[in-house]
Amino acid sequence: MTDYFMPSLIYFAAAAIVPFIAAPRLRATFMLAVPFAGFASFATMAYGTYAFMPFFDFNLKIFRLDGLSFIFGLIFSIAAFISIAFAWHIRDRLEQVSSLVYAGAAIGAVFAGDLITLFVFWEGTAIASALLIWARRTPGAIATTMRYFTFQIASGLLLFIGIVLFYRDTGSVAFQHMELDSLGTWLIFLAFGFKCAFPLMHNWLQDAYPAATPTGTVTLSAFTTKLAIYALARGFAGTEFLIYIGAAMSLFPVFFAAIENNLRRVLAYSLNNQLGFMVVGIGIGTPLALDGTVAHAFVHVIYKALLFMSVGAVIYRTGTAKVSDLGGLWKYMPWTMAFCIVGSLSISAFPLFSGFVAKSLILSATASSGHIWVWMALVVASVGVLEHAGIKIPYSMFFGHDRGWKVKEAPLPMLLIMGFAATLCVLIGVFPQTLYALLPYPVEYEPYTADHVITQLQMLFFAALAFALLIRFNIYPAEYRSINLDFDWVYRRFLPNVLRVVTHYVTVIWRVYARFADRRIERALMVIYRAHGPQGALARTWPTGSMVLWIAILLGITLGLAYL
Amino acid sequence: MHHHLILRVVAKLLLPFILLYALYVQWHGDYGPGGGFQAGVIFAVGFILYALVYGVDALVRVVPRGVLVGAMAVGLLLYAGTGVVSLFLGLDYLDYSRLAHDPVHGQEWGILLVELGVGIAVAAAMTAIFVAFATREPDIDDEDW
Amino acid sequence: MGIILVDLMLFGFLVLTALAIMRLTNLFAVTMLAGLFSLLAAGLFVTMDAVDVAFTEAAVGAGISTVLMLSALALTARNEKPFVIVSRRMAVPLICCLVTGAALIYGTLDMPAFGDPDAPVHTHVGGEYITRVIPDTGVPNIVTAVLASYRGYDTLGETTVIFVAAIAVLLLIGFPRSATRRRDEDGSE
Amino acid sequence: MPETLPEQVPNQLADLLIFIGGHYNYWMVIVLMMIGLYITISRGNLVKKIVGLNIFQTSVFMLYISMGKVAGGTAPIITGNPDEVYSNPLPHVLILTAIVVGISTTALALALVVRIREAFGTIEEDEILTIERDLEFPAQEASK
Amino acid sequence: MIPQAIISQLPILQVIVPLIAAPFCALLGGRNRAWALAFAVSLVTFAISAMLFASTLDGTVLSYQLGGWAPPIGIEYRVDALNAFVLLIVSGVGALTMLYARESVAYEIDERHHGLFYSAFVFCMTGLLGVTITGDAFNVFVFLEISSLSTYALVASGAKRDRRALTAAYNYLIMGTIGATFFVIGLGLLYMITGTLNMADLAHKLVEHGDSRTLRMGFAFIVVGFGLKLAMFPLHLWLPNAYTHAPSAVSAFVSATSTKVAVYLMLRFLFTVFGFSIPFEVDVLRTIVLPLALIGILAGSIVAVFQEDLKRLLAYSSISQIGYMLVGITLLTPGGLMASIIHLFNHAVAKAALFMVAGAYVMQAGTSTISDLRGVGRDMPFTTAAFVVGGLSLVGVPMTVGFISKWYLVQAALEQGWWPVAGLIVLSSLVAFAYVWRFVEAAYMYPTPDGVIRREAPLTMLIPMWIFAGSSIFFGLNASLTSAAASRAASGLIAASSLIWQ
Amino acid sequence: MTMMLLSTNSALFLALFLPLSAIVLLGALREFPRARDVAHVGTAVVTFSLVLLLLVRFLKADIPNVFLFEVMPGLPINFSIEPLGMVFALLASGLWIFISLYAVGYMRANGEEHQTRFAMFFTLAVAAALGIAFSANLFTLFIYYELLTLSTYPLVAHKGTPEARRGARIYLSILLSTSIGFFLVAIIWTWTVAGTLDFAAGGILQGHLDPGYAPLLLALFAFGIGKAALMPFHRWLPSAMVAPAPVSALLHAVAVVKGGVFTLLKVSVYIFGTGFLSATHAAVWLCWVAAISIIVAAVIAISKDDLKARLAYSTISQLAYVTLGVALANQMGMIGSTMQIVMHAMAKITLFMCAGAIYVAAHKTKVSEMSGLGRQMPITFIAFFVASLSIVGLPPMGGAWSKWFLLLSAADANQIAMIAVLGIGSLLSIAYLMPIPVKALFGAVPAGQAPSDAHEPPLSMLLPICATALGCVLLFFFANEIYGFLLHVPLLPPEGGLQ
Repeated sequence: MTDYFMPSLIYFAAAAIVPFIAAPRLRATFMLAVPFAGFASFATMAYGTYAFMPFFDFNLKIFRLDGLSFIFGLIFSIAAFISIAFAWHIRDRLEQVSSLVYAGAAIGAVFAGDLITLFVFWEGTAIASALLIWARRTPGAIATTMRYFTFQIASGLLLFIGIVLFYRDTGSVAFQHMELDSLGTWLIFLAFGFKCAFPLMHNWLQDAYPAATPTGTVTLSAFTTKLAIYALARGFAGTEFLIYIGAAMSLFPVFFAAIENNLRRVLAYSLNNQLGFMVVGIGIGTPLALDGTVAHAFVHVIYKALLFMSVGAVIYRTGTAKVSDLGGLWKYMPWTMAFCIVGSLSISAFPLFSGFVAKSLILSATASSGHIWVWMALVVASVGVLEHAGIKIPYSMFFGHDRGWKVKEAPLPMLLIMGFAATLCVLIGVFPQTLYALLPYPVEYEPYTADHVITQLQMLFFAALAFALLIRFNIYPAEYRSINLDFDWVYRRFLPNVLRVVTHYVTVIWRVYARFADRRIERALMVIYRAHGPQGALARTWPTGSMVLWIAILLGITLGLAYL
Repeated sequence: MHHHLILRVVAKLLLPFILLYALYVQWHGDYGPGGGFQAGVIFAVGFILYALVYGVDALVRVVPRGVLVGAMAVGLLLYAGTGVVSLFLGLDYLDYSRLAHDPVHGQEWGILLVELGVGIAVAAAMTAIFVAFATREPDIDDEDW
Repeated sequence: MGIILVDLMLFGFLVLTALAIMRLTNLFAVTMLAGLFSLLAAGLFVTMDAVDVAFTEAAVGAGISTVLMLSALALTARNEKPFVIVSRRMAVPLICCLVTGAALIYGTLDMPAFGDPDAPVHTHVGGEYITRVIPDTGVPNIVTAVLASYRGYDTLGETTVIFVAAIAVLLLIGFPRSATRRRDEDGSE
Repeated sequence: MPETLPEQVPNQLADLLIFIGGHYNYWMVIVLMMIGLYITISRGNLVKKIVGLNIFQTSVFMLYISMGKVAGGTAPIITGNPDEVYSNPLPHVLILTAIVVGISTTALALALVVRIREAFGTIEEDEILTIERDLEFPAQEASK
Repeated sequence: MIPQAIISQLPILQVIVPLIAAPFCALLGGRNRAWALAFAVSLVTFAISAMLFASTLDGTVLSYQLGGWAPPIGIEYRVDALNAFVLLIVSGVGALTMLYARESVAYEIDERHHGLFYSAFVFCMTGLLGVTITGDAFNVFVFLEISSLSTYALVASGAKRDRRALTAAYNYLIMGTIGATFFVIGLGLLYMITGTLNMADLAHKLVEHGDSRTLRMGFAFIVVGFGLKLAMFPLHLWLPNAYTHAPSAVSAFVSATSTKVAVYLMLRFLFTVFGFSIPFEVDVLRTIVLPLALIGILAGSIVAVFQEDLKRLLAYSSISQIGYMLVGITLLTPGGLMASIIHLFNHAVAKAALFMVAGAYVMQAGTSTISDLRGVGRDMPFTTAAFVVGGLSLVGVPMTVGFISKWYLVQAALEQGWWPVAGLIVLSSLVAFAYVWRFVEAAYMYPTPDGVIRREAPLTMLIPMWIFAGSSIFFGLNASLTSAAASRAASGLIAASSLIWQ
Repeated sequence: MTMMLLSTNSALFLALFLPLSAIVLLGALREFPRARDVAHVGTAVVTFSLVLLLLVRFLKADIPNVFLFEVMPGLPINFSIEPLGMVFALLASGLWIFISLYAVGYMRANGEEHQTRFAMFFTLAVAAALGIAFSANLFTLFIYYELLTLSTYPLVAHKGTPEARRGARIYLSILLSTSIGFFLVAIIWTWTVAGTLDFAAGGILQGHLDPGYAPLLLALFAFGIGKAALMPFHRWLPSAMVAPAPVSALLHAVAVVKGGVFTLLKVSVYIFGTGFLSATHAAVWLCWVAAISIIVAAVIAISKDDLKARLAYSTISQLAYVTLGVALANQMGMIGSTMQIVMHAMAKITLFMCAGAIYVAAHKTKVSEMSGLGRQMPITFIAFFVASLSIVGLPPMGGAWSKWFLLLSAADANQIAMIAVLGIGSLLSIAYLMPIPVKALFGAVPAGQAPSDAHEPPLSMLLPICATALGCVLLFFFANEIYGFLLHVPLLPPEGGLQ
């Protein structure tokens, strides 16, 4: 096969063309068409592997279309469309190019049939996403992104090394189901985990996402982590270990999200929490669970984008996303408020909203596989989601304390795309079977059973009640200007410090050594000079007698030798 | 130096005998102690005596420097030439065997010739060396001594 | 036995002369003593049957070299700088000489005895000259025969040496020094 | 000479004496040689060095001549007496050559001394060395 | 073609042609007449040695009986690959230096001295040739003195430029005479126990004689005597001043030949005469000569680094280079000997070129002080380029003959397992680079001092120095001739000695 | 086609000696700067086409052998072609085109003196690099190695200031002392035990060298090839930073350090033989030395504020990758090392040309002063960014593949620690390299610093920069070809059969 076609090429080609389109609107329009073209390119294709490329010793499969990759391709296309549309007003070519490349790389990774290709696009998403954040061009963003970038590259490196070891163990680089039975697969697993923001590896997310431009954040939220979910689903479905990781992932951000001041960080934590559900689904690994994961990923991309967009719209108007600075915007940005609430309801898995139809799948799969404690944890986590994402975000932005903002409604293009996303949320919530039909495994599942709905509603109401009480008694820990440090101090403070200290000591030792060596050499030279210099003993003109002394010494030694 | 009349007379008388003795030593070298070198030295001593008594300038007048160098060269070349002659006679260098009708006589001839060369060279060389020293103006006056 | 006594006496005088040369600072006296040393050496050579050598040594050592030395002294200095006895300056050369002497004496220990007719010196080439000199050359003075014929080439070298010495001396001091001196002293002192 | 020693002397002593008798000559020569060498190297006067060198060389000549001596021999001039023992002529020849070389060296050395005296105004080695050092390192002289 | 009669007489012609010509030089006097004769004679000499070299390269040993007397009785000339090689070096250097001398001597020596000067020059060459070619031990002494005496005079004639030449010559004379006398003493001891003076016969008799204290001391004295002549490390004190203050042509000639001839003598005596028939000889070599040579290599180079005067720098470098040859000898292997012999050649060629360059500077710039020669590379490009080539050869940079010799030397040391020796050799090459580079940097990287005008050296000086520089490159590129000669010579030496026990 | 008329042997001969004769031409054109510069670039182009011709012939298994003469019995000066040399020759002659063009622009823009001398020695250096590439035996290689050292000295000292002279002296003294002190000894040792110095498949030492001595001999080689800048013999590289930027690019990318590691590679492949090395575990220590070099140099690079110094330490760190590949002693290591040579050359040449461009355009040398400069010279800094990514080893830059093979090699050699080192090295390289373009492109001009009026450098400098930056990307896609080519490197002696 010499046919190297793959959908991501469309994005790359577009990225190459975009900078040269001078007219801003034309450019934006052109970009908007790209996701459609991208989707169209593979939508009608039959499942199978298309582009082979002989490289080194192996045959790369750079375009593999099957159920899993198809749906993720679709997800990413939608995400690309949403984020591009939301960025309609953006004129920065760098941001535009990098978002295209980013989306393209993510799609490329999804269709990668082998680990090498995966790695290439994996790193591609890292570089492109970093550029996207750098494009904000603030000193803070630069520093943050250096960390983010390093983290992403580290993930890529782990993947790379894992691939190498895996290749050496198995002789294959095919991207298929793997067992955690060797260093190589563990490294690959870890690499995925990094990107997926496993607990203790998650902080890059909270660190970087809020640092990007408002539009950039929307883009970021869609691809990187979902790509990791895809990779885990592809490679490590049914790995029991993942269930516990997922459970922990879904639980711990709840508390951080509750105390977090920056709304984008709140959303980032919530992202974490949502990913936890998916990871659990992957860990269970039954078709139902995997479908749940995929479905969740699908809907999550949309509602999380919706939430980020609403926050982004607020930032666009107010310039801040801090709980302590916001409140009472409902009067001025009603549409935004409305879409935000739709997003909140979705993420909280309110029945008739998209979150419900997806999360139920996972919860059911968890329950049916007998992981009762995990199920409990997920339920508690759901409560937490409602707490921070479902209520805190809309409440703190649009209600709560009125901080005296007098702003305009978000611009129309933003509202349009938010509306589009909100509509999707509702549509999916109402007609779940459409979504289910797209899932890789055929499922017979009906979310709207009384049992499901009632359980969910009870839970939601109790959560809402709790939030109300907490607010009422001023116990809810909000509105403090604070940056919460959790594990991220390790890389924010600890690792840079370690690096700084190591650098310092290495350079100091180095310098001391160099100076020591220099001084030694200098001193040795002095000694040599004293003896050999123009006036040194060895270079002086000696009276004739002294040479006879040497003769005598020589003869003396000879004499000694003769005696011996 | 000029007022030592007795010295000058004695020296004048002695000189021929010294030179004669030198010649004796030169030619008698085959049979007794002595030979070209000793003869040359004695010959030179004769000249030196002359110089001591009559002054170096007188000696230089008698035998100019060029003559001395020439004589040195003649002596050396006489020696070396003898060897070259034997080369031309088809023999190895300094092989005197064919200088006369039979090898033994040839040897005698050869020895005589080379001894003569040595004598001339040595006499001239020694005189030349002495002349070189003696004609050098003293750097220091007699009072400094 | 008598020879030994004469030998010893000569050696004694030689040593004394040498020591005197060492001690004296008047260079004229030193020159004279050096001549005396040569004369004594010539005497020693005679006792050891080396008449030709003795003759030469007398002529050269006591004659020419004294004359040259004196002429040189006339151009340089009469006295040696008073010799300061500093033990270190004395000791080092002394040790040098002792070591060198010791080495030499060590070397003599395996030598054939003095005058031993069976020494290799006499049995090999030396003896051969004595037997064949008359038939080969007809010259009774073996020394002359060896000098001019058997080892005539050495003597050519010897003549060349003296020639070279004369050339060298002429090169160094053979010409009036006025010109030379001016140049020597240019820019110095 | 060995054969003149009394027979009753114990063998060891006799051997020793014979040995000494056979070698004293060399040793005396060596003593002379060392005196010559000593003069050469210990004295700073250039002329005296030459004198020392002469003594050194003359002593070496004696060593050679000693080698050539045959007990009971005569000078190597053929007398016609077939029983005559002659001393070895070869060392004599060598030494004749060596003497010439010696006088040549002396002459040259003296000529050099004369020139040195003219150039440096002294014939003492240490003074010359000082002058030379000042020539080579003029800065040091200035600082002195 | 040359008649056979002459070919059979080549060995003696080698020496007596210059010997006979030399007195004529003295008679001819100045205005280039003496020079012309000397030059012509040196060319003839070179031709003769070339013929000798060609006829001995295949391993033939030519024996020539002087006076027609068979060897132990008479004096013998003996030419094998080794001394033919050395003869070639001596006469080659002689011929080219003579060409070079024309301008240089005209500048440095009064014209009225020219006749005597060239006469001494030719005698010096005669002496060296005579020493090299002879097979008789005492004859070595005689000719050694011819060359030495003339060298003293030649060195002293540098007094016109610097009066220190006189003391240098005097010191050289005293030390040289002591050295020669030591040799005579040593030879006397050997004569005492063998009764012969012919080298081949000596070797034979010494083996018969076996070990004895006399032999040991004879060995020691001869080694020390030659050590003095070849400027073995602590016995080198005469060398720096002599080479520095001698007239340029003399420096070039003497530095390139006289120590080489002394090294040759050392080789000849050690191997042909002594032949290592007793272990003591090896002990002396290994415990005394080797360490000294190594110290000399290093110390000589380091001292050279700090020298201000170019000629003095070169002189100290000679001491170090001689160390290499000695190390090669003490290895006592064919490889080591080969290295020594090639290095002998290398050093002769390179040093001749370098001293010629220094002489050209003296003539054109009036100085040989490095700091005064700054920027000279631009004013005298060809001269300085010759220096670079010669210097690189001294260092042993590849494509120069110096590399070849060091290659063999290190290889020989490694074969013996003498790691530290190999290391030191290499280390001192680096030091050598330092001193060469010091000058090169001054010559090229610094600007010319103000008001200094220097012109390129005349052609008669450039040609010989470039022939040397060129040949050090040529033989560095194509070492087959030199290594063939050296290996032939080395195997000859080894075969003559009784190094079987090794 | 005139090219067809050339026999392969004469093409090789021409490739070797055409640059040498061009030196004369350059010298003759001293008075005509324009013609001289055209001649300089033209020589580069012609030489590169000759090398390309050789490549074509080589791929047809037409292997030339040029024999010049024999220096010593058994030690000829001769040249031949094998895959590694071909790669290096292509690299050196190819990059020469860019760097010569760039040098012309740089020297003119900077108004440097002695441009003719510069061009002459520059050409000589590349000629020496080609000699290294095509040497058929270690001896020939050594000669060219030394020639390279000597020819670059005037380039390093080009400015003629005392500082430049000092730097050049250190440069020269370290390179010479290691090469003579260790390398030459190692060569002679090899010659002594093996009796030959020809590069031969599978090495020449097996069966001749006591395996116990193999580490020692390897040490002599590894440290003796000072151009490989293995710590602690790396100091010449930072010292040589006094040189003008084109020279730095030449040193770091085209000829010198590449010549060094290439030599090391050749020694390991054709002298020791990877089989011998790995069987005797002689190179394990070298892994660790390389590892330390990688880490320490990278850490030091982080602490350097001077751009060229930082790049210099980066080179030291990156070169140690090559050494590591050599030390791992297997086929993948060899391939990885070669790839690293190629990839690093392309990236480093870009970086140095950018550094020179920054100096010419803005007269800035300190990293801390470059913040915000990217606005004025975006193309330069984008190129810098691309090259940095390649150094780090990210797709789609060529640098990724060299890391891939090195990792494979470490995996093959079961050196997990080395895998970690490679990873850490990459991360450190982000730390020292990435902030530079990022801050320049996205950062603000530091407070208190007047916004500079810098602009992009002249076209003759910008073009090569863009070309090599593009090259970094292209290499990513053409790595497969290089890999396929390198598979032909014979690692086993002929009787054992090819791979």
